[in-house]
Amino acid sequence: MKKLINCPETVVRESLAGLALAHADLVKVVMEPLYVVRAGAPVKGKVGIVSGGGSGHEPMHGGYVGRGMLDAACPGEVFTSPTPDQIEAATRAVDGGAGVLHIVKNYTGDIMNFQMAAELCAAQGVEVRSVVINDDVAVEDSLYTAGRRGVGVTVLAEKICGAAAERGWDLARVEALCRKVNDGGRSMGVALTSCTVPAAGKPTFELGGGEMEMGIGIHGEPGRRRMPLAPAREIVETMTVAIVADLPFESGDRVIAMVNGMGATPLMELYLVYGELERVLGSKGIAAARRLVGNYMTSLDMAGCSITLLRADDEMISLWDDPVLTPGFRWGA
Amino acid sequence: MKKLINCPETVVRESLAGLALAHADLVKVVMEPLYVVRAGAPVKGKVGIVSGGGSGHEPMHGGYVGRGMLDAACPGEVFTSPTPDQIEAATRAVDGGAGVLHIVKNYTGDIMNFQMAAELCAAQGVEVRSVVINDDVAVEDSLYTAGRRGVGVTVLAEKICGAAAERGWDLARVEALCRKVNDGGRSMGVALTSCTVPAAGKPTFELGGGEMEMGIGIHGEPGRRRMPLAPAREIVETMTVAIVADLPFESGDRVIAMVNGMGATPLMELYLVYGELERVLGSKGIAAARRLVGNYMTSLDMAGCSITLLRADDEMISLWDDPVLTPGFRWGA
Amino acid sequence: MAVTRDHLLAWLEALERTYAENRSWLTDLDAAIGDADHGANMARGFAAARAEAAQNAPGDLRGVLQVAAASLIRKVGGASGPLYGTLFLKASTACAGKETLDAAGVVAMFQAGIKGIQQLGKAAEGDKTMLDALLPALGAMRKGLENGTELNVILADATAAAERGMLATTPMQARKGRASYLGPRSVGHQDPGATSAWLLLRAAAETFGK
Amino acid sequence: MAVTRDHLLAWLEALERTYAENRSWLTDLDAAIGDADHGANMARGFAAARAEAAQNAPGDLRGVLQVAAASLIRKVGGASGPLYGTLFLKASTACAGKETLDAAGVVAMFQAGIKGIQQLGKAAEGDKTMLDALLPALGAMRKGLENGTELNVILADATAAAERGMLATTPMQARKGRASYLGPRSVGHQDPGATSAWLLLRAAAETFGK
Ligand SMILES: Nc1ncnc2c1ncn2[C@@H]1O[C@H](COP(=O)(O)OP(=O)(O)O)[C@@H](O)[C@H]1O
Ligand SMILES: Nc1ncnc2c1ncn2[C@@H]1O[C@H](COP(=O)(O)OP(=O)(O)O)[C@@H](O)[C@H]1O
Ligand SMILES: [Mg+2]
Ligand SMILES: [Mg+2]
Ligand SMILES: [Mg+2]
Ligand SMILES: [Mg+2]
Repeated sequence: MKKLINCPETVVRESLAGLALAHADLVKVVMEPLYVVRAGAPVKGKVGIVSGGGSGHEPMHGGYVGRGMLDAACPGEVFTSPTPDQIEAATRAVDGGAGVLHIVKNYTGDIMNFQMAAELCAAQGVEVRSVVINDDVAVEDSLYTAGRRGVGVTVLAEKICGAAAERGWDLARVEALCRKVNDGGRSMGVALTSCTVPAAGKPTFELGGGEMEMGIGIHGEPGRRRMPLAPAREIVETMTVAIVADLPFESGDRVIAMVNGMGATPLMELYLVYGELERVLGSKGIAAARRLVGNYMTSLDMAGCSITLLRADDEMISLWDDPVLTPGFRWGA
Repeated sequence: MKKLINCPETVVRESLAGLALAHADLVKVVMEPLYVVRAGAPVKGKVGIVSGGGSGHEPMHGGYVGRGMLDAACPGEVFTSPTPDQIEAATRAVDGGAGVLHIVKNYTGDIMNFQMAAELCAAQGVEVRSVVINDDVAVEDSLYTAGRRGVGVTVLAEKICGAAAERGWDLARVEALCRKVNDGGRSMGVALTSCTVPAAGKPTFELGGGEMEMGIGIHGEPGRRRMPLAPAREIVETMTVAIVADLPFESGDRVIAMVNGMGATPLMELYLVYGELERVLGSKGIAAARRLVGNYMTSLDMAGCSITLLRADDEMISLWDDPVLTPGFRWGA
Repeated sequence: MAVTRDHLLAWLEALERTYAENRSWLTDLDAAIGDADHGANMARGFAAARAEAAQNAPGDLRGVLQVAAASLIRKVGGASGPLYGTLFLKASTACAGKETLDAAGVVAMFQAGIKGIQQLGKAAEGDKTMLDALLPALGAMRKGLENGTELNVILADATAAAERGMLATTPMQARKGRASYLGPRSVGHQDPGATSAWLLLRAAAETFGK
Repeated sequence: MAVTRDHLLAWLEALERTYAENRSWLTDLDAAIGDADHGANMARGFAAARAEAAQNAPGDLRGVLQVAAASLIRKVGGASGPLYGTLFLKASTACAGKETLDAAGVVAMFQAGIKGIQQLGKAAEGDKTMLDALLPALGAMRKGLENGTELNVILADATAAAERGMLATTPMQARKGRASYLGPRSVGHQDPGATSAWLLLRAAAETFGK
């Protein structure tokens, strides 16, 4: 394992300490229990937005804390959901009296820990609503699975709901918006290499020089299928067709399109992928109204990318364009 | 070689086509000869800023084209400086009548190609000044080398000089500022892995599981020394001490500090490195006035990072804070 | 022979040791069909549970299990944190007011804990989870109790049943948890949680008998 | 025996073939002490130079070399683009007004080109660059001319001198170009540019003789 770290046990906290130093104007990091909170929280009268999950997906979630996005983020150990006490403390720290929305990715551990925290908060009179994100088309949603993973749409939901809360929307309305975003968004990912969990010390899976894993999530788990490595054009075609067919997206739709790097894939490749994506979208009459190309939701040092499409109406787009000031997203401010 | 590309011969242009689609509001990409130009260039009466170099360092340089930074960037093939005709065309396209500054990294090829282009421009009555960036402390500057490589300071110089040009400074003043930035900035890099040039198809060098290359540049060239892999704390200490001693930076100095990822190192590690950097700076009485942590000047899919420090006065810091609106840097706009 | 507060503390010590020793095995199992953190999660959680119970636990059985539950819930995270935390939490309530546990008391304790995992995780036998080790173990305990078997034999039988259940997860296709994302690719791998559950029972058999 | 426009075109064809064949060798040499692009640069540049010269070159010797120079400068980039581009550009001026080249004309052509590289790159013999192959070759040409040796022998000797010079770069520590960043670590590797320079002369010897 080759990483710029000191030791696996301390990597999460040491990285967050660096985040706090690098962005002292935007966020504060509380160490016991561990959470990242917007500077100046709670914002009186504003709905609080809290998310969280295992670490190793940076900039998600800590990098999305700040004005116009998250009020707090709860980082667990690498790939391990945070614990109820972290979530409870973060939720109470950002409650400005208008209640708090939990944006939860659909993983058994995340669901259970956020659930326990929500009950603890309710017992103390903090109103909490939870929305579960489950946008990964690679997982069939059936009685025979834990349902679909929450992936790329999480980032878009955090931005859009954060803007709505900043505008003063009430909890019920922000919650409804978050469900709408989840309903209109779909994602799929591909891996060219595995990633290495620091505490494990070796790659989670082995992949031959000519192979790729199609349909991976963000935790280094193997995907749905192992396939021979193909040109970017074919890979993007495969992913986009699956995403478009699933919702389905239709000719005339406007979308927010994200090409997300898994951590070790350079921007040069991600822009090339974006070019291929627009080509496929164009052939289907789908227009990209807004675009994101970069590392937004990573899987440690995995090489690969994911594509996320969100069907967006004028309201979503105007919320998207609202000012945001966080370590990871910054515009209009 | 595992990359999200179609073929090595077309990767540079296909990636730039994606950049153009993803940021059509900010930049235009001209294909023959190849350059990236700010939307709406030339800006009448404004000094034009042009940079360029081999590709494979994204977001540098194309990602820094836009308001408040570069007017144009000339991308060569991967790790190969651009050609005079590209640079000449880009320079003429952004000349708003106030002359054009070439920001050139100190590599034999870059120097010669920019030099040839500058002569072609001068012959056509375009006033061009060139500043060579050479900030890499890993290379001893002597008669027995081609001098120091231009690395991280290039990014800072492009931002600061871009802001000055936007403010309406004249060419001589922007040129002097650029030299001042170069004189006050130093960098050093470390690699945990090699990178793979698409046209070469295999890693440029082999590195054992327990080894690192200290003092690398941004072209996958081996560094000054091969050393056993060490904890991040020691690596950062080594690099920072070398950087600080070289200028030298002194107690009481205020700096713009950049921790730059080489392409395959995740943000989690870069923030951890930043935390270690501030610790070392603090122990030397050096204060980080502004900070950058992320992938700003990469070396394809190399794992590793570089540290850049720039001694900054109030004027530089206020220029740093000026609005910038490019694919890679965006604030205040 | 009865289970005392010291037995529970000894059990927690044994668990800390067991999960430290089997950490990389559990992580490898989780790497195959999950996210390669189960070993680290269990080792971290039971190191904390053991330490906090030894320091802060009140004098009664219930207090020891409550403290252990709280530290598992606070220190583990993931799916296994709430699930094992619930096992100890429900187990603690089953011990309310008791100074020692006879065979019936021990079985009641495990029954409450395992039912708690069922309620929280909504998994059934055959879903390829820890329950595929825990439910057969519970069945063996109940049977032993009916037949009036003595405690250390009951626990030995339960451990054997858990081991069979653990091995039986290999051919299963996961229907719960992360492994279910793999669909058919989850077949052919032993479930990490079922494995940590077997280790949990084995440690109980080894310590409660003494 | 005299060198005609067709000989120059044949030389460019030979160079396109040579650099395509030796592309990965040149890249491997550059990977060791540079940035692994020299093979791609030379192959790309001479494919373009050959094609453009064949299509667009005017009828005289100078025109062929000018077109080749222009496409090298436009298509190669890096250090080798301007350097080899200059070699052809200066060579072209040395051919001004000539229909064919005798031995003296060929030597004058190479002399002008090699001097051009010296002026542009400011490297001296021993700096571990292409000049360590080119300068000995030029020396051999001059000597041959004094002794009245005939052209294909002159070119054969020059190629042999270039090869010795190329091999002599291995123990050198680079003082120019990218390799100089490595300091002592540049010792023990053959210089890629000296290698492409030897190939350039070898192709001339093979084509001008015919
Ligand atoms: N719904 C559930 N009910 C019971 N056990 C479950 C459930 N979901 C997952 N598990 C168990 O949890 C184990 C994984 O635990 P762990 O790796 O620590 O958490 P995570 O899956 O969040 O990384 C699985 O092997 C499985 O036995
Ligand atoms: N100043 C110089 N004078 C002459 N030749 C040089 C000089 N600098 C570099 N070279 C030659 O250029 C070769 C490298 O060419 P190439 O790899 O194509 O360009 P780059 O170094 O820009 O990647 C070196 O092997 C060396 O022979
Ligand atoms: Mg996990
Ligand atoms: Mg090069
Ligand atoms: Mg796991
Ligand atoms: Mg080179």
